[in-house]
Amino acid sequence: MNVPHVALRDVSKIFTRKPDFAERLAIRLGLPKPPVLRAVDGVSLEVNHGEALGLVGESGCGKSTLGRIVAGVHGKSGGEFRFEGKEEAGWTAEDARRARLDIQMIFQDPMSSLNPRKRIADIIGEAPVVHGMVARADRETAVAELMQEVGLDPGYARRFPHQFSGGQRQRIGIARALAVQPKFLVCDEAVAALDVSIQAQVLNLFMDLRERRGLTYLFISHDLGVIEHLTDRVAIMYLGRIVEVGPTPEIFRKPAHPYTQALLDEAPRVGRGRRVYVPLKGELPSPLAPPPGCRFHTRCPHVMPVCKTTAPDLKPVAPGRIAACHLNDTTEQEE
Amino acid sequence: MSALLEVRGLKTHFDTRAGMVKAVDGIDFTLDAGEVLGLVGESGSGKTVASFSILGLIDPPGRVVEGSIRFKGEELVGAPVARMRQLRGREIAMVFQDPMMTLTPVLRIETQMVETILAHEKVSKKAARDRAISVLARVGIPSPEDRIRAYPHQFSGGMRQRVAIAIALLHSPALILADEPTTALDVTIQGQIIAEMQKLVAETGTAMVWVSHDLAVVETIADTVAVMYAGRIVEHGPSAEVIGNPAHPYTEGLLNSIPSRTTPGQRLNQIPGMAPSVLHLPPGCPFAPRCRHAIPACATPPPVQYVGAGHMARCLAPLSREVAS
Amino acid sequence: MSDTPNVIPPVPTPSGMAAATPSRWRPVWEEFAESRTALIALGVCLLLLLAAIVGPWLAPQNPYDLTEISFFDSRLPPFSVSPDGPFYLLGTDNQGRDMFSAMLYGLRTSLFVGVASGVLAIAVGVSLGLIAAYAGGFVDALIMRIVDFMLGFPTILVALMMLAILGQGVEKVILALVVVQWAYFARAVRATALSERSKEYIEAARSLGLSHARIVFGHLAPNCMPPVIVIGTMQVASAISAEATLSFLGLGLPITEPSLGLLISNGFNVMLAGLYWISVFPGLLLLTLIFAINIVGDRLREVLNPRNAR
Amino acid sequence: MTVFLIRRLLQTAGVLLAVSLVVFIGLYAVGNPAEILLPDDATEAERQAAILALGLDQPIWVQYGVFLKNALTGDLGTSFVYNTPSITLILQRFPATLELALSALFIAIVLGAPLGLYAGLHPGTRLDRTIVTGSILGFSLPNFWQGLMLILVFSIGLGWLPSSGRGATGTILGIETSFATWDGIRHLILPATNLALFKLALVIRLTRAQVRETMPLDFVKFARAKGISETRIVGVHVAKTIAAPIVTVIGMELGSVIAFAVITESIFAWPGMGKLIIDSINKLDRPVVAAYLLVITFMFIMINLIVDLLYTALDPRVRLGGKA
Repeated sequence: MNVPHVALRDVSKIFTRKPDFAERLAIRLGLPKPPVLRAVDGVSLEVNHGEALGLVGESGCGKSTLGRIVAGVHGKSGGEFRFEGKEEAGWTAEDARRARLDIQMIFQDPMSSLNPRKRIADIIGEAPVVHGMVARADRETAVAELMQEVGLDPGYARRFPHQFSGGQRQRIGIARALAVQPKFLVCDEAVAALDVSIQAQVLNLFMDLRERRGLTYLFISHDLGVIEHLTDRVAIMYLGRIVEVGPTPEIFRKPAHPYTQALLDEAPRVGRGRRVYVPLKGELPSPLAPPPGCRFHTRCPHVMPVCKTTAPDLKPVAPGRIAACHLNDTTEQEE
Repeated sequence: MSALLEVRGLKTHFDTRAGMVKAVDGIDFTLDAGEVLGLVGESGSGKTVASFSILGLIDPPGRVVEGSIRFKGEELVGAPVARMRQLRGREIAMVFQDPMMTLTPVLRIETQMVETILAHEKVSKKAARDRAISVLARVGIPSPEDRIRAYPHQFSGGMRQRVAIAIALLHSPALILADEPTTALDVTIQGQIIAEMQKLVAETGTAMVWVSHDLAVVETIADTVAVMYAGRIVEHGPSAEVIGNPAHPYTEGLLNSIPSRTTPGQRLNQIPGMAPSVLHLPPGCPFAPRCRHAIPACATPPPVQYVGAGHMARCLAPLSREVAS
Repeated sequence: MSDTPNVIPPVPTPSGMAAATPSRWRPVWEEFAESRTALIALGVCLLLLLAAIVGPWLAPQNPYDLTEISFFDSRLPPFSVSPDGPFYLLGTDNQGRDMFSAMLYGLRTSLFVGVASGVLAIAVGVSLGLIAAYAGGFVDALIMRIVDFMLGFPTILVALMMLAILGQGVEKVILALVVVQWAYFARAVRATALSERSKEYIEAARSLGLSHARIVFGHLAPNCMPPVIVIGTMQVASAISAEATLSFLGLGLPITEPSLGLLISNGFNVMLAGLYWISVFPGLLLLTLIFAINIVGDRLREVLNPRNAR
Repeated sequence: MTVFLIRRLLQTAGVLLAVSLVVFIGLYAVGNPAEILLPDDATEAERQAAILALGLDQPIWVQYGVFLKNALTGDLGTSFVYNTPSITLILQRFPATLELALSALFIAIVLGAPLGLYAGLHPGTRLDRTIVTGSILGFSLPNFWQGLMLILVFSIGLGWLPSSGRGATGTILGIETSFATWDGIRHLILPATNLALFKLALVIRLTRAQVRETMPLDFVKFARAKGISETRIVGVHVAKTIAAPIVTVIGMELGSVIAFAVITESIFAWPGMGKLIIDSINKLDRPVVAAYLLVITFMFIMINLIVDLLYTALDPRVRLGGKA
């Protein structure tokens, strides 16, 4: 329990386009270099066994990229990745296989996340057979059991994805992931594309699975309601960096970062009645050219001179809570 | 005084390969001047088709097959195309869901705004341009006299939605139809747009139909809420009433499905099953197969019952009936 | 609290789907068949294919067996009965060949050249397109530069030059046509593969630890096939047309293996003298063949286009 | 923009080099031009003299080097047959071909764009289906056979129009052209029609597809919701949106029309570059074929460049060199 299930240290992901010959020539002639997208910029994060960690942020903040790095779909550009305490550089082939299969991903789009030309039985049953977890002869039974577990009628195993509704497709995606007996699920906006009533069904399924299989979750979402309901801890990202991490109830009660505060204020919640919005000003800056200093300073209502020059570090603000904001510095200095 | 908008028995159907899709199948509602109606439903419930029907913007194979839409007493169903064109953009304006798609990519913002003014008024190009700039300023576009020369792709999503709202406001319409105007936006940008719309509605007294799948968004801005299910309005009433004291089991189910209404970690009180295909609707209450309160009598078409002042539910046994009597 | 079961009760399949569709192709066929024109065209294609296959048994004479040809019967108009007995339904040519027989043999050659070059071009183009899309980087750039280069020049010009260099012959024509056609397939497959590759089901396959080969051939390739089918159909038609053109210009097939194009070319010289049938009938047959294939291809394009999916 | 220009310059040089190499090697492998040029009864001495004069005794790479060096100075060799610089020969024929190609493209656009627009705006109607089927027929007709039929019907059958050659030319604005005389125009009609038909089908299909793709988009619906007229929606919003792709394709087709003229010119004995090239291939006139290919390649590259620039002008979203 002391060793985290997955630990990231200073992980970053940079997307660049390699300049071709003509562009290199142009750069040599004094033209600007092509922009570099730092989708994830020096993120450190630990996910413990059996916990559900939420990852929150607006579009383009790098939360999906981070999730894909954890699930092994994307490689990282720098930093350390530890799986059950072992650093990636020191993995044996068996470690790598185990890490890859142990962490599975649930995707956002129920349309594009299933291969349209494969039958459900093949979609779910392919990987476990390939990896020798299930004998070919037992495939049908295994698929039927998985379908049952996620709430699908095993009689539909011979059908194609387009014959299912969005919610059912999401269940198929979950069964596919469960087929390789993972211990860790990365859910990338896994309920965002679903209608409210279907979303509730799938959220219940996630909670059941957690209980039944003792799963660890990295739950990526922009929906604070979902995060609050499902997760134990939450990390908030803004423009490629983590700005705050802490236990979900505490952060929802009293956020330590102005960005978290703004997100919580602006998420509409049923039952608050009619109210006048005082929205956060300004636009999300382009991740291609993030502002210097604290990346949030262009929109922050509490901006100070120091914010424009120096990026704040993530510092403890309470037991088990860290936040990256200069406002917290001042209180420290006063002490 | 008669209502601004009166919709009676509206049916909009789509004749598709698979059969007749009854996207909107008999809805009634009225809207007074200055009133904001939240039209809520899940995908496929017909809420968007309903709003497009009002403006006569249903493309084939879709067609308004029945019913009446009266705007300021004038019948819009079957109205001549030329008359509809006069009303569009001038009396009734519309804001679309995806701000990245609603503006013509190859035309300057100026062109798209000026043409809207000139389509309805005989004013000089200069006057039209000046008005466009002032409206852009009103919706919070910085330095509008420069930005008006830009092309849509030079704006962010939130800014484009502001431009679209500005276009809707050019003629101070009596009614704005907003079709999920904040769904494609980030939370903080959504907050800005909602605040902008709240301000404009308060200032201009425009009536509005706000179509959304999100009860929470609707609650912040609407006076009344209508909940649609399978092409029909199943509940309609003052928004505080509908959300605080739902009468239809579907509305209740929707509210219970929202995670933040339940204690964190608890199972959500979900609605089982899924919405029926509007191709093959059951004869009785379309929600009956998923309804936890369903009784055999639900196999017959449910009656409209009033459970409070202006609060109706299309249900045999509304949940808050005792409140009404 | 848990009176609502977690498991969704099996619901009837959503709208409009046949209860248990055995394959993804069935709806395609059903939609295809909605167009009567397309069905007729498909019928014509199959009929001509059959005629080409059984042509040698169907033809009254072997037009290239000189012993069967009577020079005295040359240039007879259609519906002629020669004094020797044979009936010439579509007349005879300069050498006294029965046009009907010559056309059956010509159809055989034309179809063979079209289909063979199409199949080979698909094999080459699809492989290179998939490799380019999945490998990316330098390999992709190299292949695509060559593709751009090939597509920059009109088919007919490149084929013309190649044959000018290679000389005549069936295999040379096929080679030239493959060279000018593969690039279309490579480009289409690469474009589809690139858009498919970024879809989440490919990411899922990676997350499941499946091998590259399995992902490319098991998951990616099958989803890149619809455009190949459409382009393949159209390219067979255009290959037949190109071969006829090349033969007409005297750069395609040798006189010993006449295709429809060569028959037309032979007739061209005497057409101005009013002997229309030697050129017109093979031309009509060629047109019918290409037209029918193209109509089928156009319908497939309509049906397989994801944008038109309803 | 700079990146774009550098890239284009490099590409142009690379492509020209590649083509010159391929062309040179390809042509070297075919026959021996000396054999063809000389009379059958030529003596061995005469033969050697000819080979020497043509430089055919040199190793192949030396010949290529000489060829390249000369090409850079604008000397693409001298025709074996006409004994004139091949570049002069080609440029002499160029106006006739260009005239034919432009007329064909003009016919294709003037007829094709409105037909395609109508079909795209009214999909599924009887007229739409007729137009579509007609366009399939258009590109199914083998070009050469269609030319023969035009001659058969309009020259031989009806006797309305001449079937071969270029008619009398006159001068308009200092340019010698067939458009100046009635005889010239009469001679132009059949070949231009022959060349146009294929492109007409293409323009129809392209326009129709673009219109059909654009009409269901949200911005068209939004324009309707603003209350502007349907004429303005189609004429301004839709037309401007689809202009860029259509102009691009049509521009690219200009090159292909010029190349396709090979067939039309052979059939109608039109004295252009295409006829010259076919004659030269048959006579193994190597320098002319090589020069033709290089000229055509250069022309294609220039056309592509112009089309790219045009695209940028028409579509504000595109900025060359990824500078957006």
